Amino acid sequence: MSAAVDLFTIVAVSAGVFFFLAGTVGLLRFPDTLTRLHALTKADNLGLGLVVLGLLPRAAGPVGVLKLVCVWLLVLLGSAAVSQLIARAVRNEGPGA
Amino acid sequence: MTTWESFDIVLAVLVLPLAFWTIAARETFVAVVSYVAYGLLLALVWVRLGAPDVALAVAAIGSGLSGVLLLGTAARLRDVEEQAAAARPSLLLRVIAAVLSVTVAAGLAVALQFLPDPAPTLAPVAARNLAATGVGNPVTAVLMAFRAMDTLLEKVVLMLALVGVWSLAPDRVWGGRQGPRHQADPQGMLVFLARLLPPVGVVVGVYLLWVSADEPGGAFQGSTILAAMWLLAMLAGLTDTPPVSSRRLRLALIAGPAVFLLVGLGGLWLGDSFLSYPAAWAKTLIVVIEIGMLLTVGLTLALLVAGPPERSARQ
Amino acid sequence: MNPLTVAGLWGAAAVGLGLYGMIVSPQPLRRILAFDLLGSGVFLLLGVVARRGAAAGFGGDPVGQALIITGVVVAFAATALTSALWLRLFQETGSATLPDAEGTGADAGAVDSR
Amino acid sequence: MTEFLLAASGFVLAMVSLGLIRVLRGPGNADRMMAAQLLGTGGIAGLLLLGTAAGAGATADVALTLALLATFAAIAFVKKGSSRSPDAPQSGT
Repeated sequence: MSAAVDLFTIVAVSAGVFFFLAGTVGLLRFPDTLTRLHALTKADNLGLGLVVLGLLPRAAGPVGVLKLVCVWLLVLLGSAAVSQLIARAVRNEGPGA
Repeated sequence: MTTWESFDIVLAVLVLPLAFWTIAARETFVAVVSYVAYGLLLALVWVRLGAPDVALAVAAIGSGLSGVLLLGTAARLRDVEEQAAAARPSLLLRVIAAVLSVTVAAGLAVALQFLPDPAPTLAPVAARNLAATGVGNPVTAVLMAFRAMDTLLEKVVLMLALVGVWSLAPDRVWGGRQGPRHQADPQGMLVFLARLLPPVGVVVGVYLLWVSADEPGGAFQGSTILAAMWLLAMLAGLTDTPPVSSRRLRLALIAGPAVFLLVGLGGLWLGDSFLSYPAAWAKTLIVVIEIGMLLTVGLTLALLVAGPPERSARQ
Repeated sequence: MNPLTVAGLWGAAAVGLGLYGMIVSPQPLRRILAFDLLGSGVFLLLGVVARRGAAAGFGGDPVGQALIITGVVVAFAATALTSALWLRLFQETGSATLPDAEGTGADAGAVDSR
Repeated sequence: MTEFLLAASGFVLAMVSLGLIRVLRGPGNADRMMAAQLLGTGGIAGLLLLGTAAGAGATADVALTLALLATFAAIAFVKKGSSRSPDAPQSGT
């Protein structure tokens, strides 16, 4: 049982870490502001989501699980809203905004 | 080298460049963003130092309120910053400053190697007297009971800082409202966020206060989150800053210290000395003081970020 | 190399960097940032001292940790007050240096006129 | 398992810190802000991994605080001290 849990954690966390890698590479390599913004959201949504998923079986009881899920949902909400706001600022005033 | 040691070194290697950019970057905006990022990583260092209460305080103040305050100031001071950048001190002065700074840093690093061993600590004393306070988190016990006087005076310092900020208002808007009035777009993203986030934030803020009795948390940490939520509603234009002449606002601002003082004076009357809590009531009194603090500190922190009054109350 | 050594060296470095920035930065906001950086270094050093005092089942000396929390809040209040002062000076004079600070470099003049 | 979680935490932190090169390079302030935003998310992930590795439950609360406040710097950035909401129509001052 515990070996299965370990495997699950390793797979999910590794996948999450991969998306952080992808997000950083995108942020550094993509040609303009809006495409970079796109790369950023992958790390926010999928990277953190998979890390949280991998940590869920190790959380301290139901409250721990609830906290982890809340962290992910809050980051989802925040990053979605902020991406919109940044994109709008870029459209209105150019990338120097 | 264990994994823990490598982790600590990685963390240090990641954070030092941010501290360096905060000082050395050419543009002020870069320096501010570096400092905000630095504050965020600092929270991880505090976790590694076994101080989750401090990590919470640093996370709440460093990544939330400081960011809003410093970025707002940076935007308003942009012209001045460019203008002042020309007045760079001479090479000689910079070399002298560098030598002085390196000497101080090296002196501190050396001094750390000669700290007394075993380290002096008040932890056993705190542990012995913890039961008398009724709370299980030693940091809360220190803040609210053993060194309650410090915490009371800190409230007064916060209030003095707010009075200082308010008194920077031009005469014609004295008693008016702080900061610009933000306009809300009911369909906008910011308004959406400002409607969804504060209810969650209020729950988390009160939760941090509540668990601080036995686990890491605290009234400061909770009130910082409440302050941030109020600021979010202001920035989104959902609510306006209250006029600083409002009597209700002023009463709320002194409520925290007033409750603290009353309990303290009650200790003089019923107990042994100022701020002594009767053992049977200790926990209840601590929670009452903390609730008063949550309200007052939250208001004070948000109003400190909002700045001095800028328009008359009617606007 | 335990976490204490790393954090201690780091705190010392932050104090040094902050001190340097406070002396040489001509821009007002940069001095505020340097001051905050210096403060964070001092808190870290205090955190190392508190951590060394771990005893009685606590992760550190709770008195030291409580001091740091108080310090963080007061440092924030100081930052807010200083920012407001600079902004007001800028509003009044259109510049962030005091009026008779011309020629000799902003610092020397500013100190004299206080 | 502890080693794996710690290594993952260190790797995520190193990655998102690498993204901070954008803070130096820009070109626009929006790009700089995005790098800080990525560091916020990565910092939360690193913190959760570190907390699980160390078995310290309180780190979840720190992560929760960070998640609540991570957006604030970016919001202050888009407002830039102006009274106009960033998503209000251009004329609506």
